[in-house]
Amino acid sequence: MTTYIIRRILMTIPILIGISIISFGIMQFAPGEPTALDLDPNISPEDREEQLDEMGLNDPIPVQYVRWAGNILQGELGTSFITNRDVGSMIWERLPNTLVLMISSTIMTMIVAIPIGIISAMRQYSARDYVFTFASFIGVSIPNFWLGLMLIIFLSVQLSLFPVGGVGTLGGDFDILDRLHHLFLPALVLATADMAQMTRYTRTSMLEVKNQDYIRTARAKGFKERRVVYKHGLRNALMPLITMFGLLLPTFIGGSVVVEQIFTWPGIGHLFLESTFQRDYPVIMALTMFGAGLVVVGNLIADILYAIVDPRIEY
Amino acid sequence: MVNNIEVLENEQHEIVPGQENILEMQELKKHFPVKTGVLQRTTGHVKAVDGIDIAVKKGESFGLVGESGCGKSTAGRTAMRLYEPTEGQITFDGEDISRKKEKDLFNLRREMQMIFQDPFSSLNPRKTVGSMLAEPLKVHGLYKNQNERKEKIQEVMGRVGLNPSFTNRYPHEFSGGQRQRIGIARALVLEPKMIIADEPVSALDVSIQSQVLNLLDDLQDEFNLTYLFIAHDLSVVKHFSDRIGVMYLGHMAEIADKTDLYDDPLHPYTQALLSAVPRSHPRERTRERITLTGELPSPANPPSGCVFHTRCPHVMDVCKEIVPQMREVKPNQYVACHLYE
Amino acid sequence: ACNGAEEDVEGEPDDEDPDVEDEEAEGDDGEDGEDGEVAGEPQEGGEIIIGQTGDPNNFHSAYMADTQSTDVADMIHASLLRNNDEMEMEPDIAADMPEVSDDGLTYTIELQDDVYFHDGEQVTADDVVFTYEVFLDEDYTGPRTTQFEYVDSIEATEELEVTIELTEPDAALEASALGFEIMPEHILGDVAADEQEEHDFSTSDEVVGAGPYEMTEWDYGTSITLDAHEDYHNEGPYLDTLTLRIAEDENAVLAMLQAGEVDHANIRPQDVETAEAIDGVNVVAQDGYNYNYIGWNHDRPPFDDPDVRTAMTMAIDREAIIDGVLQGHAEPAHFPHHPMSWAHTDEVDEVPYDPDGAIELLEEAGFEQNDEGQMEWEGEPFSFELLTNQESHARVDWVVVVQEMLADIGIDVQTDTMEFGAYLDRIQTPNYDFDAIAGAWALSVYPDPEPLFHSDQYEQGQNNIRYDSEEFDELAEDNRAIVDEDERTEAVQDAYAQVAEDQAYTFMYYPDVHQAHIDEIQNFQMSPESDYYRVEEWWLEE
Amino acid sequence: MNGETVIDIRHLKTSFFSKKTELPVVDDVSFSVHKGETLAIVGESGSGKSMTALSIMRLVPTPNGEIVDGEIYFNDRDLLKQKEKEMFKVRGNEISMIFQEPMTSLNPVYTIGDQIREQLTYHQDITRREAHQIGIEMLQTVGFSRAKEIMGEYPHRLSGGMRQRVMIAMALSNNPQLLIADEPTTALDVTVQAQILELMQKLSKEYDSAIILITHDLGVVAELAERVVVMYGGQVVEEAPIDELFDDPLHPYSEGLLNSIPKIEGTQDRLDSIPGTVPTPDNLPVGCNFVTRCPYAMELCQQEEPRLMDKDSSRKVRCFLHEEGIATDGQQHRSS
Amino acid sequence: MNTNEMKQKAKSPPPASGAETLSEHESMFRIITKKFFQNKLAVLGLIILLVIISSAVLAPWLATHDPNAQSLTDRLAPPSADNWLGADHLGRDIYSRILYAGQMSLWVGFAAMLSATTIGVVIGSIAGFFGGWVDAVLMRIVDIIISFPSIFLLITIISVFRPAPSMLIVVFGLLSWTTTARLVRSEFLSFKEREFVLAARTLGLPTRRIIFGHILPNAIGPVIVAATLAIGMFIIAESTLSFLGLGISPPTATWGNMLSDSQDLTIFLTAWYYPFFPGLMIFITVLSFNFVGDGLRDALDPRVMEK
Ligand SMILES: Nc1ncnc2c1ncn2[C@@H]1O[C@H](COP(=O)(O)OP(=O)(O)OP(=O)(O)O)[C@@H](O)[C@H]1O
Ligand SMILES: Nc1ncnc2c1ncn2[C@@H]1O[C@H](COP(=O)(O)OP(=O)(O)OP(=O)(O)O)[C@@H](O)[C@H]1O
Ligand SMILES: [Mg+2]
Ligand SMILES: [Mg+2]
Ligand code: NI
Repeated sequence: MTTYIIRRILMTIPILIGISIISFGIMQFAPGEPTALDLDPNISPEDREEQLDEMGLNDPIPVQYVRWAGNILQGELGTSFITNRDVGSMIWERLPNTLVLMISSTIMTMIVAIPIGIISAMRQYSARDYVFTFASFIGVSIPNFWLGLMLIIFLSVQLSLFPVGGVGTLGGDFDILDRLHHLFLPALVLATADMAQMTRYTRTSMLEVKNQDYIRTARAKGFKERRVVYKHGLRNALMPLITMFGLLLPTFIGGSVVVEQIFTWPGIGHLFLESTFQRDYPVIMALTMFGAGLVVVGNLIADILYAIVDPRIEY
Repeated sequence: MVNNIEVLENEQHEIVPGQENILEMQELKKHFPVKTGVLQRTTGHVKAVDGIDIAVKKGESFGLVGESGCGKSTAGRTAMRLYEPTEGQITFDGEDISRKKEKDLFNLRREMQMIFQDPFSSLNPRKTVGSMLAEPLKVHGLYKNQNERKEKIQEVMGRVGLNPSFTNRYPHEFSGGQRQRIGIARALVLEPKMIIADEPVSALDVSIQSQVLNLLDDLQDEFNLTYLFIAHDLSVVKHFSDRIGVMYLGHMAEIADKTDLYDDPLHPYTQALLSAVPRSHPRERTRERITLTGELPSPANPPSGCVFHTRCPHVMDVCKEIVPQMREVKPNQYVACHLYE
Repeated sequence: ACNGAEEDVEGEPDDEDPDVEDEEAEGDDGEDGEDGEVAGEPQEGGEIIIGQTGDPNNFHSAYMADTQSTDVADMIHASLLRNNDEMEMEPDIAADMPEVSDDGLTYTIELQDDVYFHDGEQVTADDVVFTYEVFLDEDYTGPRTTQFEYVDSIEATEELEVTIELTEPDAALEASALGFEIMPEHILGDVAADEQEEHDFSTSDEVVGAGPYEMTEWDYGTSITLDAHEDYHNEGPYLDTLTLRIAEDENAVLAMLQAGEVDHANIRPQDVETAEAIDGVNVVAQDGYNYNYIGWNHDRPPFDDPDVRTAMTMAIDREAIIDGVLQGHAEPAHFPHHPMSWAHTDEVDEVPYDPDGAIELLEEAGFEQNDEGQMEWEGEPFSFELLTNQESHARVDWVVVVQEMLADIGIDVQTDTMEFGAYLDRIQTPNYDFDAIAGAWALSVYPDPEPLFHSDQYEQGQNNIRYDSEEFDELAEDNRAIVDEDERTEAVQDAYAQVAEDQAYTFMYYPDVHQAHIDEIQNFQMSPESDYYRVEEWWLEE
Repeated sequence: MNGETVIDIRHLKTSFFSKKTELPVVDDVSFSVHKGETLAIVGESGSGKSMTALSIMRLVPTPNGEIVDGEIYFNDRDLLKQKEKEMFKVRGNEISMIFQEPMTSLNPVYTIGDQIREQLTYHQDITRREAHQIGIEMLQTVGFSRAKEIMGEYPHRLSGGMRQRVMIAMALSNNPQLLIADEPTTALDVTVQAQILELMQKLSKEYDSAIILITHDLGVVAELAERVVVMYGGQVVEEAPIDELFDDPLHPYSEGLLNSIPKIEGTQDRLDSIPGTVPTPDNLPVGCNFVTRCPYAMELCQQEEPRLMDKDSSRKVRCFLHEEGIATDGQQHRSS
Repeated sequence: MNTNEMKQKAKSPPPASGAETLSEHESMFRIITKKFFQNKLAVLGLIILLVIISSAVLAPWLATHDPNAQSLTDRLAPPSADNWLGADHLGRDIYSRILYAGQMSLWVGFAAMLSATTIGVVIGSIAGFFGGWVDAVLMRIVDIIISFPSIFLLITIISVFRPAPSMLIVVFGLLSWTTTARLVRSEFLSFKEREFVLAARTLGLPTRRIIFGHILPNAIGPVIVAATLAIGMFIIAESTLSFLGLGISPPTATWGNMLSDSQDLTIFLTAWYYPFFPGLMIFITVLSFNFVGDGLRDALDPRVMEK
């Protein structure tokens, strides 16, 4: 097991290198100079060159890449062009917000999708199944941002049921209820599409399991339906979903850009968007790497979990 | 007492002694790399076929039996050059084909054909019977004229007992037995000299099985075919083959004419195998059965010495260390076992 | 500048020039202006939440560049002079306006003796000198150097007296250099000039100033908390705490205002009605100190021809745009500076809306109208690309309207809306690739036509359109150094008039700016120069 | 053979319903099994063998399948009239079932021990520890020498034969009165099959359980069964004691079947075969289900459906050839 | 109940003597269509899509106004006889704009789908058929691309380059082929060992013919399904980018940028019809694509063919 984990971790290295090359490469292709917003337009070309030299922007590209990658490895993500702050700490202070959002969405997704998926599958072709199926189709078809805006307008602005945005009421002490109150809508919006997807997956997975021979065996042993479904079916049906969650991670991160934007949620998605608009390259590169790293790690964890949970996997 | 409806004339395929071999495998080995884990690293080799010698004579039907996973299909497919042999030599019609490149095998493909076990997965579900049969003709440039081609297809279909009007149908519209006939027609359409039949009837219902066996039998006479007939059902092999080879875990245990083999099996494995076959009449129940203990070892990690020694009732010390060689213990009966040394 | 980066502002021709002092502002302006009308004594205490779009970045006077930063810095820092709502300078830390020698080369400034930083240190002449030397330091890489072009030396002649020597007279000095925020020497004194930008002082809530409010907490992306500076040297502050609530955009701020989550917000023209409809909210308007324009690329024929540019202007119905896109919250512009400024003159011909006249003018300039009504230039149907940045909703909208209006006289306009950074890249050297741009200039308190229109300013300056007029160059050159005020005023006005006459730009409009605040806020004041103008004098009714 | 009747099935009919039509897959099936007896059901693929077994367990796949008619008396209770709750006590306890697919019939995520113990504690009032002991004993009974270790293994570590033995151990762990084995050896090699068959023989003697053995392999039947039910197209076409069936099959289908398998003992040069293909429930012919393939088909066979009639005390057949006064003489046909 | 009667119904008359019984002859296409048309939601989706697509194609004839013609005095005018669905913030007719926007939105969706599918099929086939190091390298590339939260890349690329329709299509294509590639690869891996492919090899058929004639037609079902669903996904992606301010430049209407133009509290409160209709179009279109995709999934299920 340990060797499996180690090998699995080693396998992510080429992926991370590939990711870093692409992140870096895109910035190189970007037209114009990253310093456009930062330099005094009035300085002379010589000064400008000097400054570029100073920032290392005139070195050969591979040299720049190696320097950048080396810095990243040392946890030096650089300094933002715009805020002049350490990129690492900029990400770090936003990260908890995004994680809170993503984790609660994940929990929401599971709480809703798994039971509904099971009910749908167990009562395939029933009225309930059709309703849930239809609802999940709506869930995947509705644009995320659209849903978010509609909810803000109706629930927050007009009915004042939820706050318009932000992570909590300003001032005052940490108040868990207030936090949850602020969290609910963004997490819901972020979760919607995945909830719908996940419901479908659970349903499919459960349908597949439902027809397996060992389920028939369990029935033939005289177990009650509940036991058959939840003890013998569910565990098998849920296993592929672990991998699914790994694969959904990128969509969560993607969704967070939109959701954080709508709900003024100060997370990394929001930071990313801001930085792209400001051409804050160190932040963009660091975040792209970071996001990809998160996905890689997420998949790694999913794989390892899967290996732990599924006795059939041998190392 | 109900008798047979009709009894056909006794037929015997004459086997001329010393007749030339059409297919020979010498020291043939096929090892598959074992890739484990998500990493797919090669961590070992499945020795699916680990040095077998088989010579199939022209016009005969050579049966290959053995338990599941002993390497029968692999041997057949390697002989067909669907797999690259790991070691050893394959000679077809006097020509060494073991190292030929795929494109140089083109001509061989006409001469040697294959019938597959699963009538469901061996037919392309998106192609009609007609196009399936026409394709090899086109590729091999036979019957350039479309009408000739059509005629040929109809002829072959008629021959295997398919209504020629079915040319435009898809496989799913046929029953298992009919599909197997399509598979046979496909093998026949190029008029090969030899057919490797990999468990052609084991997926079929009993009553259908006999139809197909009879058909194969008839075709052999008609086209002077040679069969390498792979099966795990010993009754079927016995019925169908002239000579039989018994495989165990990638090795040949025994090769003999069928009567010799069934009347007087020499290898302990053959003996156990034959004794395990359910009798076809309840009165025969009384016979003694040799029950093998233990499980079939994995070909990825075969036992040392004689591969059968872990389950052999007559195991000796020598068996654990030395691999027994094939030797002719009785005329035309070859056995690989230390008991006969 | 009136609000966030999103607004129509493309960085200011000559950068910020915060504040000079006058007497108590009475802030009339604007249609709905009603500030100061409330009777009663100011009450101390209370807290308000202000909706703000985006985080500030930097609080160092030598480095901050965006409006979010300067708006916040205004509350934290104090400067020698500050400007009032009439766009005139008045003393802040300075005890009085500077004493200027007759040759205009020596400025002597006395400081008030009761000015303290938030940490209790007194502000002395040393702090002033320290602040200014950063700009003069050769390692200084920030955006402000032109302001100190003529400064020769700066010295603390007394504990509370500073003397500045110039190489040449500089009329802009008071409005620009003397408006910069004073940094605490006791904190930054040991930090090299080029490291100050990244110092915690500049980028976090560690910032210390002498302004009315002290930053106690900055939760990036969420909020900024400012507490009253008890030892503040001028009037106020009355409000105990100001919280800046950071929101995504004006839309989110408006939603928060509607939901009662913020007490003060900037309002876009198109949202004025919505904001006014909110119970307990008051919307105040005033002229914005900026203008929107279309800049024609003078390097690309036919836009090198003043007649063609004039014809373009004639084809655009600015009144309709103001009514349709800005809900009437703007004034049409005809001149490169704001009417409130002394640089403005009415003695230019206004170009009227006259599409037929435009066609005539174009035909005179060599265009031909073909059978399909298209205008042809050199035998080809004429088409050009109008480029803008996407951050301003209103401008993106009026660009599309202009497209339609020009289509009416047979000219095909392609539009391209880009993100601000990309837009700047595209129009500046070395890329320099555009036919026409739609943009806006925030105006500085000291009107200097040179950086925008002088032919020396092609490459490094902001004359992106490459307006090239000898007359203008002559008039504008070194106007800051003209000692005589009237003479200088005339030179600047004439220079600007030349630009207007040449229609270097098509001037679109001067927008009104609007701010909404809850009714409880008293003595609310507004100025185009800052979003939170004299916030220390606001107070909250019980 | 003359022990008390454990199960008595009468006129069982099970159908699948697709949109408009009813497809009877088990049609008028009757037979009974006695204590200690092994009854084999043979027939080709799709002839309804498994459905008959599942009907007994009342596990016909929902929602399309349904038991339409008939009675199943198990110890004189009609199972078809029992509440579902009662069935939970019957299944896995009084009647056990093993399936054809040893590879997939065990739940892959639980250990063998988990699965055996679960079944034991579910039906009996015993502790986990006791269940564990019984489990080990059962595994030893089915021939595992390393029973203790096997308890902790996951199914995928076992070979097909081992899994099938585990299945048998589980099925027998509650001492069922009836064991239904649905093609228990079809997926296995002959050598392993021999082990399993031997095991079943031994166990049926030891526990005196009734066994219903479903298979399409007449060899297996010959090895193990005492009585045989031959099914074709969802119906029982013949029922006979084993020797009698092999010596003198009455129904033309049974006859064809017996003649079409190659026999290991003798040598035939040509196999007899039944022409045509096995009908599926949606293309059954009118009249006798076998009429299209029957060499003795008469006009009557195409019009009317024969009924299952007693030939003598121990034999039943569904064929007009053997119905008094209808067939002139079956023998004549045969010789022609 | 009379069981005999029931049985009579289920039985068919005996077939002509000697002939082997066969189910009714049906072509592959007929079976798939029949199966598809049994799925009511799928048919509904298809009908809606046909309506939407044809209304986009016929926009020049169906539109009542020039989609870009402004009438600033009609700003945000409510639905009326003149402006059927009201007017937008520049007084343009929403109904006409929606029709034209459909052209662009659908085009972006279709074209992006085509590019993603083409790349995916080619790469997936190569990886699946040849295996070995080719497969390993290609799959690592897939891993890398999949690991990027694609919206980050999308935003970066789009904000750096210009969000022209062609750019969007290319970028969507480049970032989204991986799903198809994986799908095709795994189909190839499974079909490669199928006996009918081995059979094709024993017949001496050339590799090209095996890939394109035998494997691909069998593997294409899931690809079609994925492609159908992808169109919807791309339409949403385009609208999301528009929402973030990175969509196709005005005045070219797409449903996405119509929505983003109307993302304004004031407009929401005073002119609900402006954001409502483009949003509805996106929603209905994507929903229909999902319905159709789901219907295709069932209809193209290879199990239908094989058993
Ligand atoms: N492509 C392959 N890759 C890896 N291992 C293989 C491959 N094909 C076969 N094997 C392994 O080789 C061994 C022999 O397989 P083969 O299919 O030849 O057996 P067989 O005798 O035909 O068995 P069966 O009766 O089940 O068909 C088995 O252990 C099998 O798992
Ligand atoms: N879930 C189902 N839905 C519809 N028809 C079914 C279903 N299960 C079985 N059938 C049909 O019922 C008939 C009888 O099936 P059954 O499984 O009893 O056959 P069997 O005799 O056990 O065959 P085999 O030897 O292949 O196991 C078959 O024609 C089959 O197609
Ligand atoms: Mg095989
Ligand atoms: Mg069955
Ligand atoms: Ni401003």
